[in-house]
Amino acid sequence: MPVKSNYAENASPMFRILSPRQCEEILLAAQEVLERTGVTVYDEEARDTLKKAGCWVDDILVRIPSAVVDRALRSVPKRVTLCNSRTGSRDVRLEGYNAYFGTGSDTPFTIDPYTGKRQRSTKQSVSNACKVIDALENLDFVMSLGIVQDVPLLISDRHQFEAQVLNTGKPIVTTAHDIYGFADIIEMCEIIAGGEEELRRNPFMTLYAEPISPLQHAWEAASKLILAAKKGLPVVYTPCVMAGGTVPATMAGVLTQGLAESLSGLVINQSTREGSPFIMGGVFTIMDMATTIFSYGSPEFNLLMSCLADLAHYLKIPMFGTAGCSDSNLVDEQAGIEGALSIAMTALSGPNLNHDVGYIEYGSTSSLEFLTINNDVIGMARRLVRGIQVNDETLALDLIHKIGPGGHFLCEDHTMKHFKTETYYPNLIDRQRYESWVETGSKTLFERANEKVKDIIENYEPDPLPKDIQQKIRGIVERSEQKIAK
Amino acid sequence: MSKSQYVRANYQVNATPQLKMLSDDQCESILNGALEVLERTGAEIHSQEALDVFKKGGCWVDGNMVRFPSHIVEWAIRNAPSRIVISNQKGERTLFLEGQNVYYGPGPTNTYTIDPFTGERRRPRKADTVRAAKVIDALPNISYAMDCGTVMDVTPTLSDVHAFQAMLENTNKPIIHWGFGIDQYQDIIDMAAVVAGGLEALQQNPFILLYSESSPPLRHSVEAIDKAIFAAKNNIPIVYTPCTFAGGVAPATMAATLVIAVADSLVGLVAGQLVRKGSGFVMGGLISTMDMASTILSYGAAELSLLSAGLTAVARYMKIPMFSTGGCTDSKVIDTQMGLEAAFSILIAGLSGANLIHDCSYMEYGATSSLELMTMDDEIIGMVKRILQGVEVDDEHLALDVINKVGPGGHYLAEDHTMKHFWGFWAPTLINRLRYDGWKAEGSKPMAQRVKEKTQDIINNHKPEPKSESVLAEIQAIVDRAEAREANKR
Amino acid sequence: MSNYYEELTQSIISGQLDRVKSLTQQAIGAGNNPIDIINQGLIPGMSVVGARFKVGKMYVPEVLMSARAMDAGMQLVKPLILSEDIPSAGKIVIGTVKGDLHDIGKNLVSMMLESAGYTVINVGVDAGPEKFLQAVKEHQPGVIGMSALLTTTMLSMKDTIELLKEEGLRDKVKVIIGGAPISQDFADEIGADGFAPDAGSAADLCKKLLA
Amino acid sequence: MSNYYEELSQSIISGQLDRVKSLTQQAIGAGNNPIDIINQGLIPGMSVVGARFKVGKMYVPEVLMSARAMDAGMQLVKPLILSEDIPSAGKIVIGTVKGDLHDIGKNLVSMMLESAGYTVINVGVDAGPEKFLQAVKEHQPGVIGMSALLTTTMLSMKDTIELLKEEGLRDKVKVIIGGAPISQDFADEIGADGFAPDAGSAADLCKKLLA
Repeated sequence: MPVKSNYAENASPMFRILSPRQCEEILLAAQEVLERTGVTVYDEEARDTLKKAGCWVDDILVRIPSAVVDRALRSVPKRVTLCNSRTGSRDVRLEGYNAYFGTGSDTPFTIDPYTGKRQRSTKQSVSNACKVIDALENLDFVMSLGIVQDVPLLISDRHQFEAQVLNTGKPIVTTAHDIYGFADIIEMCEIIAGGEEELRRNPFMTLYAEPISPLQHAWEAASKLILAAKKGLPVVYTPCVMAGGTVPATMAGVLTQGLAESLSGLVINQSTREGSPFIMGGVFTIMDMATTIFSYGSPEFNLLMSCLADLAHYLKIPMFGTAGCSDSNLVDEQAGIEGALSIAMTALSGPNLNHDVGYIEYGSTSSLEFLTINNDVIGMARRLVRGIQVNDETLALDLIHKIGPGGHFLCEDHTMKHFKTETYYPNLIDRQRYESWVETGSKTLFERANEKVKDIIENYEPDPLPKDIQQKIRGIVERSEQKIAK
Repeated sequence: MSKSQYVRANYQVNATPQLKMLSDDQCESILNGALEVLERTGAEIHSQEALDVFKKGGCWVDGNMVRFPSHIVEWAIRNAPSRIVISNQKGERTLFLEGQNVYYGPGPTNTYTIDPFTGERRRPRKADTVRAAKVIDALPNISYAMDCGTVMDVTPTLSDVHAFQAMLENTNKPIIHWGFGIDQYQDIIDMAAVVAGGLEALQQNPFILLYSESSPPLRHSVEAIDKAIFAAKNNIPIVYTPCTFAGGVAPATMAATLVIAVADSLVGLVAGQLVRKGSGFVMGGLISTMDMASTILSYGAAELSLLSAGLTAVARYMKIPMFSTGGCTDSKVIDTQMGLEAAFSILIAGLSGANLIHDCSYMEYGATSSLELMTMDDEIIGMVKRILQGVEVDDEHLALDVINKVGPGGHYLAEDHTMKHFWGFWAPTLINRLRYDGWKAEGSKPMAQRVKEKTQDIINNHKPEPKSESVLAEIQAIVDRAEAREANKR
Repeated sequence: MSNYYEELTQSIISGQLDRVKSLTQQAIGAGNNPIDIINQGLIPGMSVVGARFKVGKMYVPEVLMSARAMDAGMQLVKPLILSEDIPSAGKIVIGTVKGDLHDIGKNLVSMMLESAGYTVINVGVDAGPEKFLQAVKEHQPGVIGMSALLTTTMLSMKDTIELLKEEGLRDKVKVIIGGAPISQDFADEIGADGFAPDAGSAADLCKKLLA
Repeated sequence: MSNYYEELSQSIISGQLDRVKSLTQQAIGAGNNPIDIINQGLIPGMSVVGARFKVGKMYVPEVLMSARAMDAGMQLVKPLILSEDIPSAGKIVIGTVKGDLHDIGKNLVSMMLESAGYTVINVGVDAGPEKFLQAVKEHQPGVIGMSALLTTTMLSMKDTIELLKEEGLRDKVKVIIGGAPISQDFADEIGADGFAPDAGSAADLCKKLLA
């Protein structure tokens, strides 16, 4: 067999929107924004830290010289690993072009799979969601898929975390109202991990925080960045910007200002403690100028997400992306279209930690059916990204010769060996013949998804946490309840 | 000095997104694989005329088995034009099949169609192709016509001729059309020549592409290969498209499936080039996987997109225009599956840079056509075209001065810069972004309902630019001539 | 004599600031009644804009360009009228609630209200019950509007309503609320007078409440 | 004494050709009745495979691997039995109709029928009415199956049925049809006995017709 030389292979499809020079141009522009325009920081400790790091602080306005940004870019780790809380297995490696998918957290509403009604999310709905996520093979991490609202709202973040960690072992990206909530959640995680150091070495949780666009770091956000750095725990910092509203209407302007917001968060984080794990985010989209919504389904949203992934790869910072979501008010054809476009683009671009799978209604409502459907779409996208292997075994010229014109390959060992790995078999996507489909009840994809969701809720049991640990977590939740009661 | 007054040196930009499924080396490997198969294994050819052409051209003919020396195939690849320009029916040059220009359109020959008014799944009639042509004519992102179903309420062997007449009468967009055999192809060319103002005008400025389909693996029926020869003789470009599915008529590995598809396409190419050097040839492509549970040829699988993008890469490597597939689904109803499968394949086919992407009307793994799906696809194509435009990075678009003016905590809604540029946001027509309460107030319509209403509205109200009475009469005369001929045959 | 009203209206609709300025100037020069210039020239233009926006025929930036043009016209006419004669659809106090820095939704509502002819007093972000109370006392608005993006901060809306009750001002002013986590249910629960799901409907809501 | 039947069935299900061969050899060597080997070892395995395929628990290549293993077992047992004693579910003639070179669907049906225990006579592609007639005369099958992929070629199915009528053989044989453009309506229209939408149901259909 001949040996090939100088043979370049696309082991997976190569997909880029921005060239490296375009990435550099946007980075430089973002640095110019930080040095010239600056950001407002509403947390005093953060301002002090920034001042010490060499930033120009004038009341709450902080301007960041480029050298300070450069230093933060050098010190931030280019990889973060998240593990399973039950097994400790390091499943989610946020590095390079690895793309993992999970849900989002901040939907006030959810669709009840039993009644079909849109209702406020509850602790039970979040528990159900986490079970479903735990059961789906293409979902890699968890966000609550709803804001728990049937508990005292000021400490709902503790309840929300409890509901999540009891019902899934997958890594959790958690929200917290403020650093006090965050501290309680960290305490819960340390109990589960078996100590502060154990959690730091093998984190199964990362905190989610976001600046307020344009160019503002609220007290909650900045203080979370600092606490995460002090604790040595990873933090996701993700500007949510809308072109024409909180950022310029041009895509390059969106990327520039959004990146400036991320980088200023990075500087707060790295100035507190160099080398602390940081995951750069961004939900970058347009404001729909007819309805004023923050669009979760527009083509610009997909385009910007892929561009941001190019930037994150250029900067070598792990990236928090967005996919599998829709502006549609129900799970219909539009939801299918928008979910598929965003998942395909995301899988091709390779941002690392991709959230909001299962969002409908421009992020106001969650749907477990949509989540379950997107589990299949992620499977399709992953098949696409595995690409085409070209070698003697896969070219199969001898087999083609053996079968010759007019034959078929169904009965060949080669087929038997490869058909399952070369082809992705979805769970819910229907490929029956028409007659069989009619025979099995002429069900739409949504109906099949609804059945599967109910089946998981009723019959699937995630790995439980040990009883004593469950009790300790309960204790922390109750403690916070007592605090606000006073 | 304002930054915009200097030029950037060494500034390389991606003017559009860049998707490369296969490296050039991989493309060459697949092409070499196909050349080896053609030289070693060969193809079974069921037409005497084609066998003669191949023999005369230097191929090795043994009975109906033909083996193709690689140099002849490579000669054919070199001689095939790298660009073909297709006009609309008014003679305006419309489809530039070259480079990575992308055009979308519907598909042919479904055996059922969904009536957009009654929802009934039934056999297609001539009136359905009339409706299809109107919808095609009205939709801005559908760039050419195909028949959207085999018309079954006419003389069976003239369903192609009748469908062509229905399309000529109801749209002025370019047409890609099939035919049962050479007689029908002649009818079609004659009708097209009437519209174009003569055969020569049609040849110089074709608005039709003929369509032929072989039976993989490596088998070419009389109809398939004779059509390739007929097209070359008449100097009308042809789409030659084997329908190759992994695990069934090709090995289960993607690379081998590409090898068979390329080899089968090249058989058609060699036939055409031997008849007339430089005759227009578009390489096909329906390429997917056989679902091993239901045995269907999947129109929604990830592998359809994967293989189509792979085949497009090889076509591009050979500099031959490419006919690919997208906008189709295995779903039997208008549902979420239809939306997601159509979107997935439209996106990947677009990113792959295939010139003609067909089947934006195929549901139920191709058995049934749906005008509603075509209408929905038109919207998806709009979204994907926005993605294909990519991102501009320059001072105007970086907008640093605007960012500085607005500063922390402000907003951009009332800026001139926003007013100037927000028009670049893609504007949805069927995609709905109303807030929940507004959507409810408008009747809580799912997209399927909005699609149905738009499709019905087009059929009821769209008036395609009519052709002259004399042209229509001449076309009718050709249809009558064909009817007489077929009656004689029986 | 041309009264310029039709042209003014058209220029408002197309958002041509300079043209509105020069037409208003000409209308004043030609001796038209300043109040007529507002009521028959400027306001009809904005009414068309509002109606078009509602049915999706105009987009937000266009509406704001029209509003800007209208404002420029108003600035020229205002000095000629006694301030109590200046037509206003009503006064509205608006702000984002305590603990919340999210600005854009509230600003959008504010601009939509202004363009519908209301006088808007914007109390900014992070506005606690006292801030709203003070504004009510100072400006005596017909409506106060509160915005919140977070489920935690939305609770503060209730506090504002309670404080207004305590001060005996609750029946003097209508309270409307909005923002991502807000719904009609929540408005009913805390005793607000109305909920507006978006900026366009906020103006309609105010019109209804002040009718 | 082990009779190997259970293991044989399992090996058929998992499609292990070599294992089926050696187990069949051993079962023969151990003195089992050859017909029992078929009826209690080989066929039960294939029945499980057929059932699993139907509910989507097995895929086509796996079914065909099982069929191949079964066939290997049969080849070892057959010489030991009088040919008329060899269990067969029945004889079926199958082909793609005149003008049609599409092979794969017909071949798939053919393999599914074989794996269900039928003896299949495959007359290939481009088979006109005469070819089917001749096969019927020669093999006296219980069923003939015709496949077509094109709307033009499907018309030839009717010609075959007419020819069988003319020859007085129509009531001696059941006619089933299939292929992409075929439907139950069309089967009724041309007077066929049945329509099978896919390869799996073709076997079921034959079973029903031959019962």
